[in-house]
Amino acid sequence: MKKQFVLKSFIADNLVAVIFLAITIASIPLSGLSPVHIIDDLMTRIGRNAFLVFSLILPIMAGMGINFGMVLGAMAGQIGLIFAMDWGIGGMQGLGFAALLGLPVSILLGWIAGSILNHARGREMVTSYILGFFFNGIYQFVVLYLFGSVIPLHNRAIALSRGFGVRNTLNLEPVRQVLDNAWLVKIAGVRLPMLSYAIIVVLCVFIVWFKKTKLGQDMRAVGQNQHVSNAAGIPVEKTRILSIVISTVLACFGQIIFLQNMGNMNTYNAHDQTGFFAAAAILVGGASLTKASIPNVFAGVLLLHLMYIVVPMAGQNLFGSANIGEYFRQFIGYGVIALSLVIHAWRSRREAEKARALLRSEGEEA
Amino acid sequence: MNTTDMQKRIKEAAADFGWPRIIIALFLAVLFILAPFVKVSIASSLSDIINRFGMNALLVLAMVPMIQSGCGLNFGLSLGVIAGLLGSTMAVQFGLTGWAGLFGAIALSTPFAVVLGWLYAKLLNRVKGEEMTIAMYVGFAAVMFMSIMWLILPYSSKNMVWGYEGKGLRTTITLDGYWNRQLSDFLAVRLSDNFVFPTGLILFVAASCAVMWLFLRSKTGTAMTSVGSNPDFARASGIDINKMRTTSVVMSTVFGAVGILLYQQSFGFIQLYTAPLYMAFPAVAAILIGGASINKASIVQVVVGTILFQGILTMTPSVINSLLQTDMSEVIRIVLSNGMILYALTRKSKVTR
Amino acid sequence: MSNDTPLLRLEGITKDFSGTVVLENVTFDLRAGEILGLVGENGAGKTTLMSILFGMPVIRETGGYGGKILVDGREVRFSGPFDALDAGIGMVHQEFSLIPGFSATENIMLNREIAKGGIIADIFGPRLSTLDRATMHTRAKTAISRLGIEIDPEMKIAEMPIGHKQFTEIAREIDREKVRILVLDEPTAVLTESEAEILLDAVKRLAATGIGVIFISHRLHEITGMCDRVVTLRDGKSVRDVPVGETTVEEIAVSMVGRDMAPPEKNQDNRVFGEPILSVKNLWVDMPGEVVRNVSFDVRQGEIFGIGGLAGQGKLGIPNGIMSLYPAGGEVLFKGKTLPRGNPRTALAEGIAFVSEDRRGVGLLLDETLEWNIAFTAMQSQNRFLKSFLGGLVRLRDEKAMKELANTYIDMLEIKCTGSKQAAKELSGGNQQKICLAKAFCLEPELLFVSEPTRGIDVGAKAIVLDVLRKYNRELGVTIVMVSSELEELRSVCDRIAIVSQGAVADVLDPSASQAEFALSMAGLRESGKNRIKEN
Amino acid sequence: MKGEQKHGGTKTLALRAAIGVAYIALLALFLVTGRTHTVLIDNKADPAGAWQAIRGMTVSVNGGEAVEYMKGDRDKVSVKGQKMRVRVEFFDGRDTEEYSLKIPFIEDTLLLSVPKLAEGLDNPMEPFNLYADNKARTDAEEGERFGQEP
Repeated sequence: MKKQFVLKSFIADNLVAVIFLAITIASIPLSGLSPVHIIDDLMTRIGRNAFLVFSLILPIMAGMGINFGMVLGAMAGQIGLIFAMDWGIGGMQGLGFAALLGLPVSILLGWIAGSILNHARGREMVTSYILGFFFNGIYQFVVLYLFGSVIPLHNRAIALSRGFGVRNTLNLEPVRQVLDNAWLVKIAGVRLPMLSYAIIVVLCVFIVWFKKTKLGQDMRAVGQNQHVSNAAGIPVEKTRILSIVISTVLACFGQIIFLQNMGNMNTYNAHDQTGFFAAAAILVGGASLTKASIPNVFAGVLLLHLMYIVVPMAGQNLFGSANIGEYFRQFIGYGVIALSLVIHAWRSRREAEKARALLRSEGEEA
Repeated sequence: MNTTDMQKRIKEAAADFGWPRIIIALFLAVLFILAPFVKVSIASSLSDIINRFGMNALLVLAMVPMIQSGCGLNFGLSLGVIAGLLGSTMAVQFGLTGWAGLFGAIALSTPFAVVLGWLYAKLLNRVKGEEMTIAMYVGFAAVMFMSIMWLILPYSSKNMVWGYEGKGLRTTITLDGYWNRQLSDFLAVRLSDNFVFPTGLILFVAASCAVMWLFLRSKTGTAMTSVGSNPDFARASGIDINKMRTTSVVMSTVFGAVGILLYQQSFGFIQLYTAPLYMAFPAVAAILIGGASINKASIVQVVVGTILFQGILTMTPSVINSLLQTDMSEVIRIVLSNGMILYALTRKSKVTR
Repeated sequence: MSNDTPLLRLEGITKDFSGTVVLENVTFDLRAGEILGLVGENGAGKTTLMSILFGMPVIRETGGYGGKILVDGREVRFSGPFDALDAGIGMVHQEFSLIPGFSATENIMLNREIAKGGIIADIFGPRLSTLDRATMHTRAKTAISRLGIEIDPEMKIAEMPIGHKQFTEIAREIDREKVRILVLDEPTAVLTESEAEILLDAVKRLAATGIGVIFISHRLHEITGMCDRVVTLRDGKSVRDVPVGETTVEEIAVSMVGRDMAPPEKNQDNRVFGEPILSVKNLWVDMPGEVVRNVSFDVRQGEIFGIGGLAGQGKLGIPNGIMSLYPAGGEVLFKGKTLPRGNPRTALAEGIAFVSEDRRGVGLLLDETLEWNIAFTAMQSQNRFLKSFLGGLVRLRDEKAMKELANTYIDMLEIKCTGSKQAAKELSGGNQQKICLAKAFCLEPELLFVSEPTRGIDVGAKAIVLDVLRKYNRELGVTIVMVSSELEELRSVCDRIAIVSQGAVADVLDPSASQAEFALSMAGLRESGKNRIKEN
Repeated sequence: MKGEQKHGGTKTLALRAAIGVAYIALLALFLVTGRTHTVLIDNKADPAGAWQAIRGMTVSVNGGEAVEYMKGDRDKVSVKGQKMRVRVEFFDGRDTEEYSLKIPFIEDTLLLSVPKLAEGLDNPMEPFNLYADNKARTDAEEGERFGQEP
C-alpha cells in the first residue's frame, strides 16, 4: 500500500522540528541580519559541528539512547590537543598528532563508559550524563594536577605559573583554522570550508559502510531486542560497548575539528556543552531514541545553528537585552530535548497499548 | 553466640550500611584527625558543617517522597527551587521583613510549588521509564525559561532591580533587612568563640523531618511506599498508582521550595538566573551517600547522608589545601558526588523481584 | 535413514528441581521423516524435556539430567543451545523470537549472515566484513519455498500477519545447514484456522524431506490429523507411545489426564446453597497469555465453585478481569447489583477479595514485614489498623494492632516464621501463600477468589492450604471461587467445577464426573449441551 | 575496535602489527615535520660592542614575505620544521646573502641576531627563555577563575 502523505501525521511525527522551524523563521526578520551573513555563519558552523553530532548515531542504533557520555570523547580530543600544543606542532600535522594521541585515550574511555552503561540497563541516558560529570572531575584532576608534575610538560607557555597544571585558555594558534583555510571556496561572499565538508562526507561514507557490516547489523539487532539477539548468539554486551567506543572516538575527532575552527580552547569548560548541543541537534533533526539517520543530523545541525545565529539577535531587538536572546536560546535547546524525550516515551507507550489492543481485537473475532 | 555468627552479623551490617558509606565516613574521620596538624580549628569546621547541614537538609529530604513512590531520583528538583525563588522575590517585593518575611515567602512559594509539582507529575505519569533524564531536562528548560521571566516580570522594589534600567532582577538579591539568618540566629547558642549553633535552623529541619516521618507512617505514606516497592501489589490492593506518584512529586517540589528558602536565609542572598541549574545533583548525591537506593529511602539516610556529604565539602578545602598547598576540593567534590550517583545507578535495584 | 537406528532416541530421561521430581524415565524414539506428537497437561514436564533436548543452561545450573540422548545412535551431551544447533536440532517457541524492525531475510539469517571478507575484516576481525545481501536474499527465498508458502523476504516482521511471523521463524530454523530435528512448541496456538492448516501442510512437506519433527500441541485434532505417532507425558512419565492409527482423540485425552483413582467419596453433608451471589454474563478479559472471550457462569451463596482448564485457555483471566486488574467487558452481577468496573478498589469495597496466582509479583511486598503484608489491603480499602489524630486529618499506621493481627493469623494458619517482623521474602513458598490468604481473610470478604493456591509449594503445604480454604468456607459461610490447573484438588474441594477452554466455559461438571468427561471438555471437544463452543 | 576473530591467522597478526607500526611512524612524522618554533629576528647592536646593528635590510624566512628591519627592530616569525632558510637584502648596497640554519628540536623560542649572522660570528641563534624576565604577565593571566560548577 503506497504511503500516502497525510499532513497531520507528518506534523505529529516531527512535532519538534515543526515548532522549532516556526520559531526560527519568525525570528529571522527580527534579527535584522543580512541573509549572506546568516548563510556564511551557518556554513562555517556546519563545517565545525556536524562531525560531533554524527557520533550520536551508533549508540541510538544500538538501543542505548542519546550517549551524553560523548563528553568523554571530547575530553580525549582536548588531551590530544594539549600534547600537540605542548610540542607546538602546527598545521595539519598538529591536528593529525592530536587525533592520533586522542584515539587510544578515547577508546579506553569509551570502553569504560560502555561497560558501566551495561550495568545500568534501562537508565543508560541519565547514567551517561552523570558519567560525563564524573570524568569531568577526573579530567580536571589530570589536567590541573598531573600535567607538569607526573606527565612531563615541555612548553612553559601552556603551563600555569606554579609549574604544573594547564592554563585556563589554551591558544591553538599553530592549528587555528587549518582545515578551513586549506581548501576555502568563496561564493558570493559565503566562505565554504570544503576540506571540512570533505571530512564530513568521508564520515558519512564510513557510517553507511558500517551499517552494512556484520557488526553494524548486530548493533541494529541488539538495539531492537537484546533478548532475541542474545538467543541468536550475538555477544550483546560487547556489541553495546563497541557502539559506545566508536561514538567516543568520533566525538574525540569531532571536538578536535570544532576547537581547530574556534582557534582557542577553554581547557576546563570546552567539553561541557558538546553533549547537550549534539543531543539537541540530532533530536531537532527528527531523530528519536531508537532511530537516527544521516539526514536527521544534517537537518538538526542546520536548524539548531540557524536558531543559534538568529534568536539572540531577535531577542536583542525585541526585548532590548541580549541575554534574553541568550537565555531563550538555551531554553529552546533544553526544551527541545525534553520535548523529544517526552514524545518518544509517550509514543512508545501508545504503540505498546495499540499492539495489545490489536492482539485483543484479533483474539475477539478469532 | 559463637564467632561465626558474630562475623556474619558484622558482615551483614557492613553490607547493609554499604561499603562506599564506610569509606566516606572513614575519609571524613581522617580529615578530622588531620585538622589540628594543619592548624584548622575543629570548632569552626563543626560549626560550618552544622550550618551547611541546616542549609541543605530540606533539599535532600525533598528526595525521599519520589524515591519511595518509585519515581526515582528527582533530578527535576530545580522546579521546586524555582517555586521557592518566585515566593521569596515576591516576599521581598512586598517588603515583608523578619518572621513575616520568612513565613510570607514560604506561604507565597507553596502554591507555586503545588501547581508546578502537579504539572510535573502529570508529565512523569505519562512517561514511565527514562523518568530521570526527562526530569533533568524539564528542570533545565524551566530554569532557562525563568531566567527570561526574571527580566520581564514587573518587579519594582529598588534593591532588587538593576540600577540603570529599572527593570529586570539582579542576579543575586541581598536579604539584609529582610529575613537574613532569621532562623539561624533564632535562639543561637555560642558554644565557643567560633562555634555558633544555629538552633532555630536545626529546629526547623527537625520539624520537617518529623513531618516527613509522620507522613511516611500515615495511610497515604504507606500506600506510596508500596507503590515504590511493588506497583502491581499496590494496584491489586485498590491504590491509584498515578495519584500516589502525583502526591509524592508535589510533596517533593514543595519541600524543594521550602528547602531553597532555608538555604537562602542562611546564605544571605537569593540567587537567580542559572543558579538553580545544578541544584539537584548535590542533593541526590547526599541521599545516596546516606545509603538510599533508587526506590528505598529513609529519614535517617537523609540526615547521615547530608552530614557526611557536607562534612566532606567543608573539610576538604581547609585540610587538603593546607596539606598539599593546592585547592583539590573542587575535584574531590565532583568525583565524590557523581561517583556516588553512578554507584547507585549501576546497582541492581535493591527490591527483590 | 535406512537402517533401524532412530534419528533421535531419548532413553530414561530423569530430572528433579531441588527435590521435586519433574521427569521420570522418559523414553521414546524419533525416526527421520517421522512427525511425533507430544501431548500432556501443563506441568507434565514437556517444557523441561525440551530444555534438556536443547541443552538450555538452566538445566545444567539445576543439577543436570539423568538418562541418555542419542543422535544417530551416538550419545550426545549438550553444554549449551549452540551445541544443539550444531547437532542439527532446531526449536520454534510459542512466543516469537524475531526482531520486529528487521526484514524476513535478516531474521532468517540472524547471526549467520553471509559476509564478504576484505582487507578491513582481515585487520579488525570478521565482524567488520560487509554483508552479502544478495546471497542472503536467495538463501531466505529457498528456505521459505521449502515451506511451500509465499512470503516477501524483504517485508519487515512488524508489518507481517501473525501467521507469516511463525513461518519466518520456522524458515530460520530449517535454513541451518545441518537441521535434521525440528521441535515445534504449540506453533498453532496464535494462528487462525486457515493459517494453521497451511502450517501443518508445510510441516508435513518438511518431514517428507527427511527431517524428524516433534510437534507439541493442545489441539488434539491437529495431533491426530498430522502426526505419525503420539507420546503422552503425565506427571513427568512417558505413559503412552502409540501410532496415531491405533488410537482415538478420547483415548489420548484420557491418557493426558487419567489418574484413574476412585471419584472422591460423595461429601455426606449434602450442602444447601442460597441464591446465586455472583453471576457472570459474556465476560471478556484482555490479559496477556490468558485471553478470556465469552465466559458466563453463576456461583451460589456459600458454595466452593471451581474453575479448571488447561493453561492459556483463559481461566486465570476471569478473576483478574472481575477485579479489573486487566481491561475487561461484559456483565458481572454481585448480589444482584451490577459490579462497576475500572478500579480494584470498587470490588474490594463491595466485599470481594482476590488471592493472585502471581504470588511474588502481585501477592506480596517481598521486602516488607509480615505485618505490612497482611494488614495492607485492609488498611487501604477499609481504613482499619489506623490511629487517627486531629479528627481524622492525620491517620497513622497502628503498628500495635497490625502486630496483633499478624500474630493471630500466624498461629491460626501455623505460619513458620521468626516473628511478625520477618521480611516476606525469607519465607518458604507454602508460608508465603498462607500470608496471601491471611491478607484476604482479614478483609472478611463475602466472596473470595483464589487463583492457583497450591502452585509451586510442597505437597504437605498443599493439603494445609486446601484445608484452610475448606474450613473458612464451612465455618464462616464465605463463598469461594477457586481457579486451579490441579484437577484432583478441584475435585476434592469444590462443589461444582467449570472447565474453561479457548476463552469460554466448555462445561460445568460435578466433581464425581468421569476423567474422560473432564479430559474432553478440557480439550474443547465435548458435545456438552448448554454452551457448545463453536469450532472457531 | 578488535572484534574477536575466529581464525587468529598470521595474516591478521601481520596486518595488526603493520597498523601498530604505521601508527607510531605517523605520530613521529607529525611530531617532527609539524614542530613549529618561534624565532625572534633581531637587529640590535651588542651592548658590549661586539657587533653593530645593520642600518636597514629586508629579511625573508623560508621564502616567506620580505620584512623590513631598521636598526634596533625585532620581530617574531614562526617556523615549521627544523631547517630554516634566511634571505637578507641589505639597503647599504652589500649583495643579498642566503643562509640556512638548523633549529634544535627541543627549543620553543630562539633569538636570531642578523648582524651576528651577517658578520659570520659563531652561534648567531640561541635559545631565548621567554619566561625568565616577565613572570608578572603570566601570573595576571592565571588569576582568572578556573574550574567550574559541573
